[in-house]
Amino acid sequence: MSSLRRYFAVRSVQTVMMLALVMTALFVLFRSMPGDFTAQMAASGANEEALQAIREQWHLDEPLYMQYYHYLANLVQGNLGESPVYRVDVWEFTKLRIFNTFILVAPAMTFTYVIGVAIGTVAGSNRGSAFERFGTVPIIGVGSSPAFFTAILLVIVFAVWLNLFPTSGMTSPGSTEGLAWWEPYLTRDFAAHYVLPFTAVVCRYLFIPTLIMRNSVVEVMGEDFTEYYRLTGLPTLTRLRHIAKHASIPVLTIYPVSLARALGGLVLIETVFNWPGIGFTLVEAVLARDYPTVQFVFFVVAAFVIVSNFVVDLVYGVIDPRIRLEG
Amino acid sequence: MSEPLLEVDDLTVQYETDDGMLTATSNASFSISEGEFFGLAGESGSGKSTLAKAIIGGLDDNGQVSSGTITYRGEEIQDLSDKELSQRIRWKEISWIPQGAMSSLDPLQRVSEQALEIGNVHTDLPDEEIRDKLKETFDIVGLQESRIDDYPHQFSGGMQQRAIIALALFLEPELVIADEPTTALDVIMQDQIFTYLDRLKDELDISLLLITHDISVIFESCDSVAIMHASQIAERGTTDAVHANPRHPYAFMFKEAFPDIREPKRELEVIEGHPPELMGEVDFCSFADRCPWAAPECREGAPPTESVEDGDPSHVTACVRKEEAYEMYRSDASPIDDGSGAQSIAQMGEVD
Amino acid sequence: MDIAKKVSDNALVRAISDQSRVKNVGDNYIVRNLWGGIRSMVNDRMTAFYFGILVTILLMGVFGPMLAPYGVEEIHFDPQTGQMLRAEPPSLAHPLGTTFNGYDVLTRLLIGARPTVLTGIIGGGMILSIGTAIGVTAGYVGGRTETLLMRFTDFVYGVPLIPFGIVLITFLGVGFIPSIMVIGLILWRGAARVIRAQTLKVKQYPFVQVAKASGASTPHIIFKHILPNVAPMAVFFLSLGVGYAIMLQASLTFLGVADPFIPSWGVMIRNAFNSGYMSTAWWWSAPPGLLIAITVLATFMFGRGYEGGDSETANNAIAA
Amino acid sequence: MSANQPVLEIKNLKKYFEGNTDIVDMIMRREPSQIQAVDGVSMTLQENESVAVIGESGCGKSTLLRTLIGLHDISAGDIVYKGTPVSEFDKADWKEYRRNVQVIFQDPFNSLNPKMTVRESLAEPLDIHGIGNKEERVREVLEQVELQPAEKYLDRKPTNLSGGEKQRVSIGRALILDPDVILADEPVSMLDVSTQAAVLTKMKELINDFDVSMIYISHDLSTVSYIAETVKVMYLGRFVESARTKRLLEDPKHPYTEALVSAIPVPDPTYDRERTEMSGAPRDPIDIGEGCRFRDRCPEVIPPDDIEIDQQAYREIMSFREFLEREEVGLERIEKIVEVNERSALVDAVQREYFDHELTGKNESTLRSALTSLADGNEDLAIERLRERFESVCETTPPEVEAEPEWHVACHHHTEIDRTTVAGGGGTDATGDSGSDATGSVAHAEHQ
Repeated sequence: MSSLRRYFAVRSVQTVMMLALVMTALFVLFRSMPGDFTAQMAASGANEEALQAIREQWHLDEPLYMQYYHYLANLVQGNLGESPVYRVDVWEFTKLRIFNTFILVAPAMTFTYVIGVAIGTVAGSNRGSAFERFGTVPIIGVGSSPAFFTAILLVIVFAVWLNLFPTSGMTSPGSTEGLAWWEPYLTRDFAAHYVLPFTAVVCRYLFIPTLIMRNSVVEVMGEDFTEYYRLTGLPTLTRLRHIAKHASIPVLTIYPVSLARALGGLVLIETVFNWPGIGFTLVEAVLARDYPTVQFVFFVVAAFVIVSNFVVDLVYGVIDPRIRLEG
Repeated sequence: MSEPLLEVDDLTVQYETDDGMLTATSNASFSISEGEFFGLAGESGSGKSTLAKAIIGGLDDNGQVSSGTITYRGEEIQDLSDKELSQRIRWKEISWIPQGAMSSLDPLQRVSEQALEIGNVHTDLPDEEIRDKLKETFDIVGLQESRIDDYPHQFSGGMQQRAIIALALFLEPELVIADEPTTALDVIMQDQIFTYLDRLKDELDISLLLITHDISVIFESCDSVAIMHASQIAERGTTDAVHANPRHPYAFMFKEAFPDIREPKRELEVIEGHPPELMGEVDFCSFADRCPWAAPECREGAPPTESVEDGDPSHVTACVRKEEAYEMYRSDASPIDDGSGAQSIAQMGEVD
Repeated sequence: MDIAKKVSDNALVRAISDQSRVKNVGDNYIVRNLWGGIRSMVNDRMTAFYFGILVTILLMGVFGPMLAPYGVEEIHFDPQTGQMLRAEPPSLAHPLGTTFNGYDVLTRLLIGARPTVLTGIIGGGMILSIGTAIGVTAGYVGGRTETLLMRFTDFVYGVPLIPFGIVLITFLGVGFIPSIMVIGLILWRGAARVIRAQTLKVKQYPFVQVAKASGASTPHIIFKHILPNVAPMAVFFLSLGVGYAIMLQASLTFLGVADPFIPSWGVMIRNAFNSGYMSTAWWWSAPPGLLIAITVLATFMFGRGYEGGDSETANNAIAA
Repeated sequence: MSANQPVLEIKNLKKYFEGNTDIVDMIMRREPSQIQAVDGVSMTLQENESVAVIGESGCGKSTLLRTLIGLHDISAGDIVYKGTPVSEFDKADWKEYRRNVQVIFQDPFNSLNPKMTVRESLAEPLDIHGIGNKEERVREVLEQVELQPAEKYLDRKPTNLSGGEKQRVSIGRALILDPDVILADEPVSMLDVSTQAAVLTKMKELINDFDVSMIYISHDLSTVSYIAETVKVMYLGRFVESARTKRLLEDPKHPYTEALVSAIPVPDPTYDRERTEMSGAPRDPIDIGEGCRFRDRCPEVIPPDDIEIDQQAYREIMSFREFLEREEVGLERIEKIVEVNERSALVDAVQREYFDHELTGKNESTLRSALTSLADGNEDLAIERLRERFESVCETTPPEVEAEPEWHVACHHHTEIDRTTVAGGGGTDATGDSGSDATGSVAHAEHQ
């Protein structure tokens, strides 16, 4: 087996194992809830019919290992059952919300990384300059504010005081009636609602790629091969390209990790902006004790992190020939 | 050996530090002729690497040539900009073999890719020809031609060092500067690499500036040598002359500090202390504090560089007590207590 | 100064000082080295500046409640009209104005410093101790233990913190301490990774090998050689951990899964937001928000003083 | 073992490591590969004796040293300390052993804990072994390693010491428990030459003045020759030659020792040194099999008796087959290099690429037919054809010989065995009559 293929194989197996682990952990977590699974939900007002549906869906009358088996089987088949609170299919209920979150987080984080990498490169390659020493402080400062606080400030300044954007929601009330599910996303109204949450995500996470890029550029600039490139007389641009390639490896590794953080942090931003995404849903579901939904949303978030880690590992393997050997 | 290819004249290089100007080389002069192998020897901290880096414009940002000139083929190059050096001097004329090949090769690039980039910058040759040239040099340094497309990590340490030597040679420069090219390697690998470097002298008519702490390889492979101590060149001349008639106390003590497997039980010379860090102008002999024969005048001014009267006009030393010190060293029995040591001194006497 | 004391009072350090049989805590070489490290950092003017901020916040936590001009639940009325001072802008009597409920904002801010500082210390302490314990164990013991611990760390890296916090708090019950515990139980992951790497490096050093070869016990090597040499890293993570804990506790508070009756800065912002006076009564929500941001920024910038050119460490910390 | 019992005796010591295994290996239940770092090493160390072990990096000398100080478990064989084998040590024996066997490492910059002062570093071994009177002993040792006055050094941290000073503190730390044996791992290789001599001189004094025995590990024969009375040459986990220093330098027998000796530069421009002919680097010590470890680099590898072939041409054939066997030259790779894919042209091209020396007669035709099989894509057949004709005794039989009490060499050039019986048979037990393991310096037959 070639080293690259072997590396991919190892990573695939590890990823599948990790996913299985997450599924199991979730099972254990929700089965070890204080009190009976259904009792918790009954307490929050689910009616007997709903509880019966839950019992059937999760095979709660069977032994634990059978529950586990059915749980896995259901999850793998995408059969998630019904939310006892909303009385709708969990998948039907969450799929659009998952989409709403991704349409916010993916462009925002990508934009964050592009800008951050650019600033970090400038800062790192001018080490000791005023920009490097003080220019990143505001970025870190904004990143040090709790995400909800940044979001609130944005609302106050741009929505309330300056009245440039709507304060919350994804679309104006009533504006989506009669439209196909995808049509609202193409409206100006959506775009206006999109700006502030997007900015909040960027503000909150910009320091991550900026600092990491700065650090790795500084480090790569100090490597012997950088000096060797200079002495061989390669033009500055070519040299910068090589430096960027090396320096981008750590940024790339951190990308899925910060996506995970962004998904977590989005709970706050979505709450402030009433953005109908999974973070918002999660808080609602937890407060309503809608465990099937919580469990699934949680799995989606964790699986997303694991899978993006896997994708990055693959890219990493292609970029850096050394990594394949480590297996 | 015809006209000088490279002339370093009265060169002083300093680094700006928090504590002031640190002098790395002070008023150093030497020249390298076409086809000549020139060795620059000294301990760590002697300034030998700084000197070499100044030639190819590789000083760190806080380093600068404070005074003196570096002349390559009649043109002063010490003030050329980085861009001019890249366009006209680097790799076309002067190439560089760094100390740590393992860290100097870009781990993300195949060796051939790195060569193509260098070749495309400095020549108009088509890619195929550049690859052919690299293959040829791979052959010269004893690597399989097929391996030019390997990544650096696929090579062993010794092979990486050869690959980087091949990269220094494949555009056929006039002068190669090698900064401790074998320090990280085992003796066998070192010997193979010098075998190849020696072969170059015959095959490519190339000049070499070899920087090393190991004077034995200089004595074996170089035509001329300069011995540096703490920024100053203590002694310079042909290897034969410096080996036979060293006059600077640092030169002969340094030489005697090296073990020679022909005389395994010879007592080795010990030089007390370590090279000082020098701030500002060095207007004294930098070896004075470590020299057993130092006199007050050694600290009163930088010693002038003067000829050694041994029939070799290029053999010079910078010591105010050169003959006296050497006499005392020879008559002082302490470092020479068995037959072998005395024998080597006796040999020197003969040449004298 | 106070930070140094705090560090030297740390349980780990105490364990070590028993070991090395010294007369004076100041002579203990771990304390000495930590102290020396902080002193050399404070020599850098910027680091000293952030250090100063941290000390100020800490003093606020200690003395804030004593300095507070009014009682925490004291409702203020207009002396003339007798009406409740509902979200009044700053005045001489109330330099930072009042809240919707007629409370004095400055008083709440000063009193709220203590839970915030407490959050930092408990959260940071948990991150430091769990991270160091797992990192040093994995790095030093190696083998299957290491694989297991590091796979577990990878796993924890996949856990989205705030969602997990929300879920877990439904187990532990809503409260102040649970909200900090949740943070400590997750955020040790960055520290563990870096400290393991550092331990692996130190373990390879000849001085450790020599000590082993001359018969040193494992506790001896860990306390005398490994810990002192990973200590700078640990302090770095302690510093960052304090910042993250404060920030995340405030976030959980904001979401309503921490105790809303402990008047921390996070609770202040939440109350301001929920009252709907957010945009008008900026004097109510902005000061606690800014104080949190400044505290977190100061811990971060102070921690960077330890960075020492190792970007791997910094990266793991940034993405903790 | 009578009156002059050796201090340390190493008996057929082996240290194997498991190669890396990943999850795919585990699923496919593959056996982890064995790295044979130290593979059957025997030696004795008498009181006051200094023995050097030399070899290139990766030859296993550092693993040997680490095994000797108990940092690695022993895979097989034993170490006997003053009559008691390590395998029978109880806790008290270990403590005694660790007190009496001390080590000095190569890297002065990391040999001392940067957080500890000189006093603390020196007192550490005393602490460990619960010895009082620390201050006095520390000062005494500082004097012995010529770091004086003691006050000047006691409270310094390593960052305020020069390389030479650090290494002296390391020596002091090794001496402070008054040990019987010092194991030194290239203690001067990272020092400047002016300091190197001082440290070497100090180490030599130790042996004479303090009743210490020493095993000195190095890759550099020239410094070794200054210290050690006996030199053992190590190659890929085994000793290939062992002799008194002077004799080894003057008359090296094993081709590898010859190469090592001839690779050392001589500081004399008038001296014309004969350079080593050896090429390449040592392979990884994984699944090396029986036979001489040095066979893939040996400039004097022995052809079968019944064929007549030039040494260099033979070397090329051997190396080529090694490449094939280690899958370093696949057909795919060859096609890429020579850029032809027509069969006969390919055969020519490969021959041009890998063979510089002329072959004749049956040698030539065997090679051509092997290359043709290779061009057909049948690597195994190519290997088989080459092996059939060219297999060397060096591949099939572990070299083993005991020449004189003070000189051992493991090379078929120096054995008396009848090679004709071995060459074809391969499996013939040729070691049966070649001397027992009495002193065992180079014995590594593993025919149990």
